[in-house]
Amino acid sequence: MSRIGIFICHCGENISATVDCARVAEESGRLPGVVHSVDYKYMCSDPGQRMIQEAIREHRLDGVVVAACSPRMHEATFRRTVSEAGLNPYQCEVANLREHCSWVHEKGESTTQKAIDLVRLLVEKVKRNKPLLPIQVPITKTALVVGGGVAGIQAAIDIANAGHKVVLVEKSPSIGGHMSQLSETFPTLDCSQCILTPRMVEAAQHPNIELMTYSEVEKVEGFIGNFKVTVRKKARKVDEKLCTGCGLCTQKCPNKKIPDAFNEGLGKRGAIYVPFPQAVPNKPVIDTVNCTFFKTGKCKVCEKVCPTNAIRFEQEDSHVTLDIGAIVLATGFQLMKTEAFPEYGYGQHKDIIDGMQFERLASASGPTLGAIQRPSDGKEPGTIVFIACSGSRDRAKGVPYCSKICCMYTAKHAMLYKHKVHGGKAYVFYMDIRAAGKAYDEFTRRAIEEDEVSYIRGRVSRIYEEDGQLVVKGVDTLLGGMPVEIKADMVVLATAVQAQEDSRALAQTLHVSYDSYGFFAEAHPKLRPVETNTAGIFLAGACQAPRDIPETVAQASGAAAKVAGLFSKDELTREPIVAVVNRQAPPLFSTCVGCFLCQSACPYSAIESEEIKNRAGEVIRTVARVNPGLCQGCGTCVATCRTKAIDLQGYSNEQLFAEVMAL
Amino acid sequence: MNERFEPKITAFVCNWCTYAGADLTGTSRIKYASNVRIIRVPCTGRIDFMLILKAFERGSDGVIVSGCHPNDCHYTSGNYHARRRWMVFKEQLEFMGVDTDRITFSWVSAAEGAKWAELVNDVTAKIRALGPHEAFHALAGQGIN
Amino acid sequence: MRIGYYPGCSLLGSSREFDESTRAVLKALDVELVEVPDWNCCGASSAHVLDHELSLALPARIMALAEAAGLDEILAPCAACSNRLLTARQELSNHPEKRAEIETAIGMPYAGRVRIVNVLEVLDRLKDRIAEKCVASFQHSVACYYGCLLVRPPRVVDFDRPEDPQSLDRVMASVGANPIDWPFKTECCGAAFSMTRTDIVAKLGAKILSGAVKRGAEALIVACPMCHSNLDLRRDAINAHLKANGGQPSDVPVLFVTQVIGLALGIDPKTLGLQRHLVSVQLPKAESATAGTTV
Amino acid sequence: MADLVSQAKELLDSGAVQVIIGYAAGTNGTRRPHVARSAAQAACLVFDEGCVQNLASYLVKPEVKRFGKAAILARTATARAALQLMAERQIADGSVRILVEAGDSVAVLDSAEALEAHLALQAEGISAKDRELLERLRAMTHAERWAFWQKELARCVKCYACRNSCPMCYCERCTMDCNRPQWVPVPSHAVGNLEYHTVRAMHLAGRCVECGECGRACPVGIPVHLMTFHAEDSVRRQFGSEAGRTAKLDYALSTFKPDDKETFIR
Repeated sequence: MSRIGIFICHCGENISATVDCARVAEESGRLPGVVHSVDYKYMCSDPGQRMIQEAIREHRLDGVVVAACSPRMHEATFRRTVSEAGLNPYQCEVANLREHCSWVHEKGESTTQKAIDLVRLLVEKVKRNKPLLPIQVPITKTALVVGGGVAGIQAAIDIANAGHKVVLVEKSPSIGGHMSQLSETFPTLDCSQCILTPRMVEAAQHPNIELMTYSEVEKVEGFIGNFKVTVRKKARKVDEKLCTGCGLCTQKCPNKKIPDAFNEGLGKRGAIYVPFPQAVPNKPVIDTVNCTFFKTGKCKVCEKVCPTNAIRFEQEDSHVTLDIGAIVLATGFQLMKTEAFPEYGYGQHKDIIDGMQFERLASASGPTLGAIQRPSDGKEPGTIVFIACSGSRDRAKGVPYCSKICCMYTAKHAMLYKHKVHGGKAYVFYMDIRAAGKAYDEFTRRAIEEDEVSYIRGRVSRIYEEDGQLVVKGVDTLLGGMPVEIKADMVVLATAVQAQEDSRALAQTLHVSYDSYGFFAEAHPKLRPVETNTAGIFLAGACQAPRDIPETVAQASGAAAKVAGLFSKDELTREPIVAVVNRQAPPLFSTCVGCFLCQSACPYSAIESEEIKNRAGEVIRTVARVNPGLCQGCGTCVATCRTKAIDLQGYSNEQLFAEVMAL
Repeated sequence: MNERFEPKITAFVCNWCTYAGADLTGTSRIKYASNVRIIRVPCTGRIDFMLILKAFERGSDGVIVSGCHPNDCHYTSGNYHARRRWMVFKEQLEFMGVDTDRITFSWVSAAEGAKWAELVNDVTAKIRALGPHEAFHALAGQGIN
Repeated sequence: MRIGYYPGCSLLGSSREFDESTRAVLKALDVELVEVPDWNCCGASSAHVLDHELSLALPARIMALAEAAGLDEILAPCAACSNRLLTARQELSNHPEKRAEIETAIGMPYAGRVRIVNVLEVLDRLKDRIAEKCVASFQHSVACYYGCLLVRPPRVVDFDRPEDPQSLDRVMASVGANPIDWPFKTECCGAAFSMTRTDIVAKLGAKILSGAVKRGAEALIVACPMCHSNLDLRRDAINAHLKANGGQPSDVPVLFVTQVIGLALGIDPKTLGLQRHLVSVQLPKAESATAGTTV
Repeated sequence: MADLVSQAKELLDSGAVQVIIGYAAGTNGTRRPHVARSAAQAACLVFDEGCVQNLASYLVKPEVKRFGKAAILARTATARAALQLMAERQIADGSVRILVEAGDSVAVLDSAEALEAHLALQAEGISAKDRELLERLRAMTHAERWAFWQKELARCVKCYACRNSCPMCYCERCTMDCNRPQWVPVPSHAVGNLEYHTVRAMHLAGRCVECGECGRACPVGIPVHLMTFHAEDSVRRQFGSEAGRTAKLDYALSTFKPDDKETFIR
């Protein structure tokens, strides 16, 4: 016979105002198996908790029901309380008399009756609770950082400085990401390369960091502390060990007509190339799509000129499997392409460019060496129009959110233009100026007041070409909605920040959730912003939502701190709310018939097959086994199992059945 | 019979969305019918269809099954599995002649406190109009053949 | 093919040629037009700003009459009419609770079964048949001018690409015309200001007209009575505006899409109502014999 | 089927199989299951229109498995059951020879692949009579259907013949026999009967091979097979998959599509 104790909390008057707590205690006390039932003003207070502990000792309780606020609030508190008194924490259940009863119903008999019912259900459940022990999982103290932009670099350095091994995987030939493409950074106008390059070098030379550029994560198995990650190393066609980065091959490559992605198509590069001069590692790759040898079988100029014979035309992609304890996702963002704007000419017009292209034009290391020249004819634009919110905050473009960085970088662009083109005229069309950030508003004010950039509040409906110029048609909503027409030489669209093309596929590979725009979803928007819902996988930077550099770096350090925290212990303790396949006496061994229909139902691939052998080592039967490290305790397998061979600890068939039968 | 019929309603809700949504109803102090008894499970994927039958057997006049919206499952896909199960289960009950108007399936997120109150009120009003679940209660009252 | 037909007021008045050419072309393409019996005003230009219920009831009555006549599609050539019908249809389907109210107002049942199509949708559907029956290809550079109502608001009309529609271009190409690429396809023509603020119409019309002429258009092609009125009827005002602002006046003709198809199908210009235009339809000689029509 | 006996003898004599599960003549022109373990025992094998019983349930019985490698005479439903059993890992691919009708002789299918290819050409097996019954039931009102099934199930004595005859009900310990908790009351009782048959149908949704064996097995003549037919049909209609068509595990109730379309969840 059970010995259950019941503790009814008044929560000040939050519960007792509408529920007759004394009666609940009295009636619940008469339930079979209940040996103790009291009500008290504040159960979660120190005296309240002591009251529970004393009752456990005095009445030798083997189960406790606390009827108070939501278990989502204080279940952990009361479980700790009972465990301090020597009871297994999972022998305690919390009935929700506040959020689900007293706060939502009027005072009266039916409300008290409901409270009594809620307690009764949990009394029946707790009678069938079993003591559970936390699950211990060993931790591999190596972190994987996916993405080598500023977020990934910062996270990798911080984790490495905490004394742990880090593998930094980057899909392009060099780390650096979007930040390495920027000219200057707001609000200080310091050169982006100048502040980023030292960090890139630090990451490359750090003894704890292993750099894997030109590589992609292909498969992730396992669980927190114990991931198995397969990385595909794309063939550079260059032996990295032999290559000294002298650059002779890139100079001699006869095919120099390939649009350069690093320069956003505004410059050209060869078929064997280093993305940019400060690339880390400074080792070239062969672009096999455009390489003359790979297209025609002839050329091999690079091979001939290479002083260390490092060219490897026959090199193939290879796969590496890594043991990883934690993963930081820092895969960044992409900009909406100008092709997405039929009203602005579909990206057909060379002088309508996006923000990143302007960065390259303004960059001292860019295709024009920092001179602002329009792409169509190389002329310096006398009039330039910037359009903020191009695609952002626009439902028709599928981007109802604010891209966050455009207000600031557009102000920066206009400023850089005014500094470089004296006497030039710069206009900015905007919806609102969102310059919340340290020294941000001052920055946009400076653009308007000191650099005399003309800010026009309104949208641009169309841009078309006429007489060799671009006619920008918009409206000035501060002038009573007057139509505005500006004849411009160049237009810069601050296009929307979007999730990476392949973010959904990557999220599926990693079993992390993502929002409807493809950005990775944090575990909690406020309180767990750098964690995902999948234990052991963390987020940094713009892969989660549009972010600027300071935020990205802060979040990367935050994610790194989470990883370091995880790695500070040798073993991880997990909640024992997991599924288990039952075991029976021989000759049955288990009621599991090994149909494995549960396997595809498991969202975590936690169901494995296990062979039961006799003493002679012969397989008697094959049954399912739940890997407690992978299982998250959803119980989908339990409801799928026909023979009830799988059960979920904490929400077992017996427990739920008893609750229902107590209705 | 002057007294208004007060139906007995049982709700099976997932811990992460609907249970939390009902918590929000509480913290928002939105009042709703007190006829509902909530049974908390980790995920809609955990809800065995037998539990619903048992709830009816135990005298429930109506049953609510609710969890995270599609794509919002805390366990990424438990609710999708549950949805398939309900799609078949509902058709099967209909085939057996069971009145499926008495089962309400719903997605209520942790942010939809108001929706939870509305759902409970709607279901309570609907079941009140339908009256006691006589067909099932009569079965439960029958002895062994 | 049998299709309901709702001409609306414009097609009986200022744009009779749109009605005439639509009927002639669809007859030639073996489409039976069944005029909605006892139809009424669609409520365009005033009802929806004055009385919301009326703006639903007027189109609802038209659609209810069509339903009663056993039609499942209504062709409303006037862009304003089709826009009003579509708006009412969508609102009533999104808010079924309003239906009862409207049914009482119009005194007949309304099920919301009838689809509304504009003339471009119908011609686009028939473009293979048009190409087949084309006897005189229309070998001219044309500026396809859609105006605002055919494609906007996209959530209601759900037709073509709202920023850069293509259906008229496709239909024109099917009879051998060369639709030019120009940025004014959906610019505002001034629409209902045709009567009250001719100065605005002149200014906006001048942009569209000169934009088309500059890019080599020999004709503007429209599918909306208001667009036609503003570009044809107000041509003197437009030309005066152009002259006053250093632009080049123009006598480029404005044709309804159905008139062009009619010509291509070999229908007599008079049947198509070409003589009703204020800017006479004079097209430069093309290779095709019948193309250089003068009316 | 002139060559059946000689083919069967050949299979046994060559040692290709140790046992053939087939049919022999019963009383009054009926056909009964017959297990042949020698050429002599194979002499009385028959395979004709009267052979309706789904023999696949014997494939998973340890008593039969013990004999060694088996061959089985299979109509469409038996073949589907065999394939589904392979998908559910109850029999290994290649461990059973499936003998299907091929003109005057039987064709021997010895792999899941061959079975899949064979079944791709076989239509679903619900008889016209059952189809009509199903339609009639579906056309009824709720109350009429309730009355129909209550009347039928009132006769159920819970002998579990329907369960035991089903090739897909191979669990060693059925939910019905589970007593912690006792999901369904043991005795035949109005609630228990309804629950039992609902559980059976739900467990067979997406797994029922539509042989109708359960209906034939019922000693009191309840059309219990209609319930599993309906469940299988429900899966086929809503998710497009069907039991016993592929050896790859594709169980409708443990997979999903994010855009599965339902109309009732609010």
